Amino acid sequence: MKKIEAVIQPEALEKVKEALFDADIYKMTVHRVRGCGQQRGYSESYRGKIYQVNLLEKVKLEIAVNEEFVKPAINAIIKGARTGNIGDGKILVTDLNQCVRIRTGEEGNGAIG
Amino acid sequence: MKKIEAVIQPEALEKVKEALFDADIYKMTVHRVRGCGQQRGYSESYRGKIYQVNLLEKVKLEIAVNEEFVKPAINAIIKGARTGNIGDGKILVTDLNQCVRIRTGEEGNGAIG
Amino acid sequence: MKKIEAVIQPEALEKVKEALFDADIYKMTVHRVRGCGQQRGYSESYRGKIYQVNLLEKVKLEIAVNEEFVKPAINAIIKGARTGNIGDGKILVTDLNQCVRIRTGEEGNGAIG
Amino acid sequence: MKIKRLPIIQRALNGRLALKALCSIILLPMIAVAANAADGVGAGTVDKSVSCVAGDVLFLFIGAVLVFSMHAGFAFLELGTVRKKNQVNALQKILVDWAVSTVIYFVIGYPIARGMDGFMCKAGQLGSMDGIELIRFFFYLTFAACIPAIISGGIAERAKFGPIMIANACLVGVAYPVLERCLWWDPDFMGVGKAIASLGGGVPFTDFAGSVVVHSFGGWLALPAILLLGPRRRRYSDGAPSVSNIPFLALGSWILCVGWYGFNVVSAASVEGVSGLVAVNSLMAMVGGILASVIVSKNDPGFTHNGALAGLIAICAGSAVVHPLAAFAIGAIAGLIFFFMFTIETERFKIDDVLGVWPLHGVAGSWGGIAAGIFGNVKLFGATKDLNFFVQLAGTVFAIALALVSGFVIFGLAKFVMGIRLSEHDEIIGADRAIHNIEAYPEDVL
Amino acid sequence: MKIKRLPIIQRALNGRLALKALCSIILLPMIAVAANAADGVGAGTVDKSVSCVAGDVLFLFIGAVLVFSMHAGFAFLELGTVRKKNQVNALQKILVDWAVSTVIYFVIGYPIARGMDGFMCKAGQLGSMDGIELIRFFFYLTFAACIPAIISGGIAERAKFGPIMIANACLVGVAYPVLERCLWWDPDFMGVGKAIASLGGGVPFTDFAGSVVVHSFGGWLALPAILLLGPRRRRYSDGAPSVSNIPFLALGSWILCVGWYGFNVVSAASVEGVSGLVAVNSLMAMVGGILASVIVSKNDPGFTHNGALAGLIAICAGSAVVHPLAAFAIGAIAGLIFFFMFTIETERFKIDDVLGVWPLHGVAGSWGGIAAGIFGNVKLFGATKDLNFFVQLAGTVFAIALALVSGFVIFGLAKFVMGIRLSEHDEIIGADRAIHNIEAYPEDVL
Amino acid sequence: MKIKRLPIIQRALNGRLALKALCSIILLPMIAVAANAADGVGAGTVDKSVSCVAGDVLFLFIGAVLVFSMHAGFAFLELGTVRKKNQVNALQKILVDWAVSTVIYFVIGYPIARGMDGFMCKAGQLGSMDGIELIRFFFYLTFAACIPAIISGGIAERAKFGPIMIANACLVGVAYPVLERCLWWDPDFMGVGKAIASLGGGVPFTDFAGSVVVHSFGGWLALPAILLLGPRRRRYSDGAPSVSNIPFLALGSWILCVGWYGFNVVSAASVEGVSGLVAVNSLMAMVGGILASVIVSKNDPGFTHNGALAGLIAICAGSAVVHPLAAFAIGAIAGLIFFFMFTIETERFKIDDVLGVWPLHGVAGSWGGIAAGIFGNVKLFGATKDLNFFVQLAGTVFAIALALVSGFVIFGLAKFVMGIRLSEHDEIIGADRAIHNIEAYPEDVL
Ligand SMILES: Nc1ncnc2c1ncn2[C@@H]1O[C@H](COP(=O)(O)OP(=O)(O)O)[C@@H](O)[C@H]1O
Ligand SMILES: Nc1ncnc2c1ncn2[C@@H]1O[C@H](COP(=O)(O)OP(=O)(O)O)[C@@H](O)[C@H]1O
Ligand SMILES: Nc1ncnc2c1ncn2[C@@H]1O[C@H](COP(=O)(O)OP(=O)(O)O)[C@@H](O)[C@H]1O
Repeated sequence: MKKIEAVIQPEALEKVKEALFDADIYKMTVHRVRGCGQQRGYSESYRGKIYQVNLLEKVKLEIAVNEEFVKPAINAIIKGARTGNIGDGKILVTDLNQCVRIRTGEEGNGAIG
Repeated sequence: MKKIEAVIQPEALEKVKEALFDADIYKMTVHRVRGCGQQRGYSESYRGKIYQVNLLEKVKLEIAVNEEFVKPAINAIIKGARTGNIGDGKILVTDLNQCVRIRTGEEGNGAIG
Repeated sequence: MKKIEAVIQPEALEKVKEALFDADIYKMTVHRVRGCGQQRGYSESYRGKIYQVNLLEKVKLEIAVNEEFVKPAINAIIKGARTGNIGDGKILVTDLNQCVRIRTGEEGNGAIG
Repeated sequence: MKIKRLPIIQRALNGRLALKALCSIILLPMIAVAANAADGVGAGTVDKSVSCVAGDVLFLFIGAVLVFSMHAGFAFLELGTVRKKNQVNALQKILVDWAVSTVIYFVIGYPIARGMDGFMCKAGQLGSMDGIELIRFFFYLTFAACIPAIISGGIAERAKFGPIMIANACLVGVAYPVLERCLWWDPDFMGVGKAIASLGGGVPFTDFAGSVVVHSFGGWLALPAILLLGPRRRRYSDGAPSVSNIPFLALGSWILCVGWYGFNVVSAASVEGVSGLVAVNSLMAMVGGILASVIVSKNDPGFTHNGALAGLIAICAGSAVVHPLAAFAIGAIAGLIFFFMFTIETERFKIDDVLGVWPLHGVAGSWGGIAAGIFGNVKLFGATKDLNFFVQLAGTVFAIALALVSGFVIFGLAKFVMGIRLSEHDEIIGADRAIHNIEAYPEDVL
Repeated sequence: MKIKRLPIIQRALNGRLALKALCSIILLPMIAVAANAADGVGAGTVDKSVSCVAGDVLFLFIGAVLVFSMHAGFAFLELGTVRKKNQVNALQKILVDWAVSTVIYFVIGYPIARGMDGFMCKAGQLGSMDGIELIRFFFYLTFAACIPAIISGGIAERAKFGPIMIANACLVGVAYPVLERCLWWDPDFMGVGKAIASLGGGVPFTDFAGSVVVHSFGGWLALPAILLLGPRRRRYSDGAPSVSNIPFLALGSWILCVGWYGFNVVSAASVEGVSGLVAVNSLMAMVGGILASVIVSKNDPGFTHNGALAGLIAICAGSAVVHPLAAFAIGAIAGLIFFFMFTIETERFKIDDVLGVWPLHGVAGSWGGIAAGIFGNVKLFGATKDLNFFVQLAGTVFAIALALVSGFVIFGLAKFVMGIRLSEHDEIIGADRAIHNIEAYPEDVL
Repeated sequence: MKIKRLPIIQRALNGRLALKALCSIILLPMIAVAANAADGVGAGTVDKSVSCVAGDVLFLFIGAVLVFSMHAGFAFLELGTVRKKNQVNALQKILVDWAVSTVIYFVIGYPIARGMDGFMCKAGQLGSMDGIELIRFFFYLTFAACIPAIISGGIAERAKFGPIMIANACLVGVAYPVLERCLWWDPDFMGVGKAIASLGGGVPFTDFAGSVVVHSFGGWLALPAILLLGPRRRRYSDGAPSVSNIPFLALGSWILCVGWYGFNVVSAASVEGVSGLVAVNSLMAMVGGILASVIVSKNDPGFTHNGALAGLIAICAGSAVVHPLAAFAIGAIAGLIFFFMFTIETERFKIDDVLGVWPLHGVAGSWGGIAAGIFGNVKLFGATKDLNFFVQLAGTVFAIALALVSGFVIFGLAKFVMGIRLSEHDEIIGADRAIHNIEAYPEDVL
């Protein structure tokens, strides 16, 4: 089992969700986050005081999947989120030791979906 | 060392916290997130425009623990969060390589609690 | 590749960012979270009803790095976040299997920065 | 005021409303007016010069606008005090209750209160000489509509929309006008006013701007509703705060405070009666309420902003009579009353009165009625005239009794016939999603 | 009113404004006034006693303050309805449009509307006898400035700031005053009023407080602007909600509702004309709008709070004439109009009218103008006098036609010359960051 | 006005207040009034017919309500400008300062200002003939209470609650009334008014509605407080934005703008003096302030909404005198003053004036006082009468001097005796939690 984490542009969320649904991936957890990367920030000003905003609004998805879904999930995310512009985001994959469905207590591969 | 991540219903947070405290687990980090799973979303409407909400409010806990606390933590979470209804949530467990207490620089098992 | 997660005081964010930039680490994702640990909570009251707040405002950073940056990243975070007071926070490190840059599809070590 | 009975309206109301509220809402008036217009003639007796009337109309107009604006205050005070998932519901309740109150008070409430047959005459008559009667209706409507607005704050976050609205309509249409008539307009009505006054050797019951008639009645009406509903889910098992937005709460309180000067000062009803004393008494009572609350509550914003209201509520009755320093004392005590009674009510007796409308409007309002009997004393407290303590007490008790009876009957019936409480599921997801199908900050859904 | 032409002003305006707006803003008046002060003498004819004038000044003052406050209502109604990233922009548009409207209406708009040469005389004259004319200017300015405020709601979230501001200035400075003069002040002006009245045998066109002159005109002006702009990015491909803050939306609606009583009642323009009928008709129409909306929209807060406004918009025209029950019907129908027309406009025809200003101000306003011709009937509907349906229809159509022509010409020119739409990038990041360099809740940036 | 000394009050105030504020708050007035009621008789001289007085009472009442509402504006302007963790504190400060100001101004401030012995007579006298004096007290209280409200904005986010409140009470109770008396009511008082007028050959100092007496004084009082407090932690080392909520900021500004028409127009103090010129001058100055700010600040919402206020502040002094175009210029320059002086103050000199009250009220107010001497010129600028530049300058400088002296003495004493700054820990967690034990949006705690 793997955990996929993807940071994307907020604008892209709708499309990424669709692409994931198309790939039969229906479960995910979504965070509003702020990110800093190659994409330049911008400056704002209030009554003459200028301040730099270098943490930009992003959305982060977390998806726990069985191995066979890793590739499809990554592809779906890329499909929904790629615009070719800096700031499109990043996908990270980590190992998952265990997964438990709280409602049933079910564990492992079966619990993930 | 393991990292336990649990997505639960916001309603359940209070009880889960209590159950964890009862299990001598006092440290955690909590996120407000939105989740999508078996639980159906709902539709809202504003001035005639209907839109689907399929990302529901959830709370995510992150708990870093030493091995011997993994089972108790999972049990505590289940105890506090289970209602038997769809949407109760999920628990994920991953390996943790290292843990550092910023205040002291302490590392490893001792730093976790 | 490793994923570093650090929970710090909101006050410390500015300094931690600076310290990371100084260590040539420019990419990160930031969450507003709430944390519970050794640091005592506080109580608030509204019209006579007292309630305990034991989840305190914190900021969590996530940074994916190649191995050689793990130590510098941890040091930078400590440098920026340590005040010596309870509540300074914690750093967790986990293995990262894979990293994909959405914009280019690039994978692995090269995609991380 | 030329008065005409309009049987068509009555029949139409009975026959159709149940079936096709919407259609009748639109068609009915057309028919009714048409049927009626043909035969209405003759103006009322004119007892003031035109320019005087203009002055009074303007005066009442200013009052009506100020008190109408207070309803926005009710809306935001409730919105700020309830949890985020019930904010839209607070707004909708206040607005729709206002609308329903207008209709019912126009059709039956005001005629009952004033002992006349109604407004169903030609606009020509309504508009020229009798414009004063129309604006008076508007002004007193702004008081009548406080009844559901007060109740709304007590039963927030768990009540059904329609059943409560219907119950409120009955209260504004019948119960409140009866009280209004007994205590304000017609001492002979059912003999109540006379009986009360007889306790004080003929000194009449005085409630200048409605401490008793409006606030106390509203607050004591809310109590049965709150008891019949029961506390919100987990209100007494959970440690979570149940207030969402102090700035909106404060905004509501500010709007109420500002509008209140219309409530009190314009209650003179005629521009010649405008009185600096009433204005300054209102001010002093408000300030008394603020200071007492801020001290006793240790600077709690909820108590302080409500303390201002407590002071204003308590001074309504005696504001034309008592000395400004007495007004200060009345307000300060009202602030304390709210502080202690709210705590006792909601924490000791576990009566889940969300905004605290019973201690605020009910108890502080009753205190206001009685306080006028204490401080309304020329010799001792420098009042402008002497009021009678027992008369004030009796009038206050009468209002409480009527409130409790009407409240238990009407909300009891509503509970029995329609149910007045949201389902558990609806309460969990919040009234906003359950009833209005939307949240207060829709973009937050991601 | 003593009138003086001031050629210096005109020349100065032409010559400098384009180049150095700021300098001229400050220096110009000094020069102009100085140049002028030397030779102005002679007071206007005085036709009222001083104390009467004081009464009227006070009356218009109250009206001006109330309607001025409505502009805060416009700001918050829009702020609540747009997405968070365009909230600051909503605030800035309303405030700056107000300022620009004041200047242009002072300099040319009001003089055109009233057929006089302008205000460029000595303050001594302006202030003493003629203070009434100044406060009248203020009062009617509050109406004129509604034009950009109405348009603003339709074109929100994607329009450029400067070009729209300039287009609005033309509308407030010329188009609106021409309409105002034709339909309100001067039946002989270009023969329009006379021609319209001739359709009804001389019964003049009646628009007491501006259903047609203000609201309908504003709403129909917005339509071309909206069409020329096109819908917001993804408005019709995305499932996301596009409303950010129901409490602020409701606050805006409440402020508008309260201020509206100034809009309608003070339209009598003289304190002797103050009328309880106008106040209660406004009330009844508002309530009709609320009730119809709440029923038909299934308790939707957006429709309900706008329904109140629809009722108030529709009653402006006939509020001094129709029966209160007719007012109720007019308001209820206006509520339905808004509900259905908004849905048809934005969902069927995919015209992205953000706040729904065309159905709200345009269609409900037109309905108000026509409705006065239907319900303004003494025999059938108990009105205070008879209006003529065809006259009302013709006046309404005239306003629509003028609005469409002016709107397409002026916004068309603006689009052609300057461009009126934000770049895609700016629209994505939001007008707040793009134009104002700040977000509504700056602390949220972390 | 019948006047009676009331030694009991004085003694009571001295003896008890320190020990048991709360008890005395409630008991004191009762005793005092009782003690006093017995012997008070005799009405003041009546110099107006009853109906005239009613008109004036109504007029002052309208003004008092409008200016009272401005205090809500102060609250929300500050709430929106400070960081989220200090929003509740902003609300509480304004409300409690209002209450304290009322008490102190009633007991000593107003009597000092007007040179009379106080209000401790029977309500009968207060209410009937002398109601006008009471409402006048209320109206001028709304001005006096601006002093702490202005200061509050400058010292936000780091000041202690109690000590500042006590210092404010001294200012409202003594310092401000002395200035008010010198410049408004009594040219003979300490010879100040006469001395100033002598500079201009007897032309008296003119400050119609308080540019100098209220705003400039308040702004220059704030400066010592700000300097004695020092900047907020990290204000000059951190890159974070320090403004939380533009919509509330704008709401505050709107409320202030609307109420301001009461501030200026009702300063005529008698309905016969109501003037369209004052209203339109206020309007033009506000608009000038908006336009100058929006241009020079590149459409910044903070500057624009404060620019409107700068214009209104600057026009108070000369609004009954200058020509509307001069008013526009005065307002526009005030807008620029705020822009440049705020930047110089807070960025160059690193004086952490949170809302910018010194440049806004202090400098723009002083500009207003002086500008009246420039534009108050019949020949050159078409004013209604000639004012004298040097007189205006001298009056303005006198107010500044008095402000600086009182400010340094009183806040200096407060700092020395009680300390005026929150601990570092309290400043970090925010005044809301530290002082009020609650946050502005309590549900956000999870
Ligand atoms: N190494 C990393 N660790 C954590 N988050 C990252 C990392 N790299 C990128 N991100 C997240 O992805 C977002 C987009 O990355 P960015 O570098 O701007 O664009 P791109 O990936 O297209 O080069 C960042 O704002 C940040 O939230
Ligand atoms: N595979 C997954 N990956 C990420 N989050 C998940 C996954 N499965 C469940 N979740 C989270 O858990 C929540 C509850 O899951 P759901 O499927 O609705 O209920 P249940 O687990 O009872 O079947 C979801 O809203 C989502 O936030
Ligand atoms: N074992 C843990 N699991 C998850 N989060 C933790 C853990 N330990 C600490 N944290 C996070 O770090 C924050 C600071 O920890 P705390 O114990 O208060 O201080 P310190 O680390 O200085 O002893 C907590 O509020 C919590 O968010």
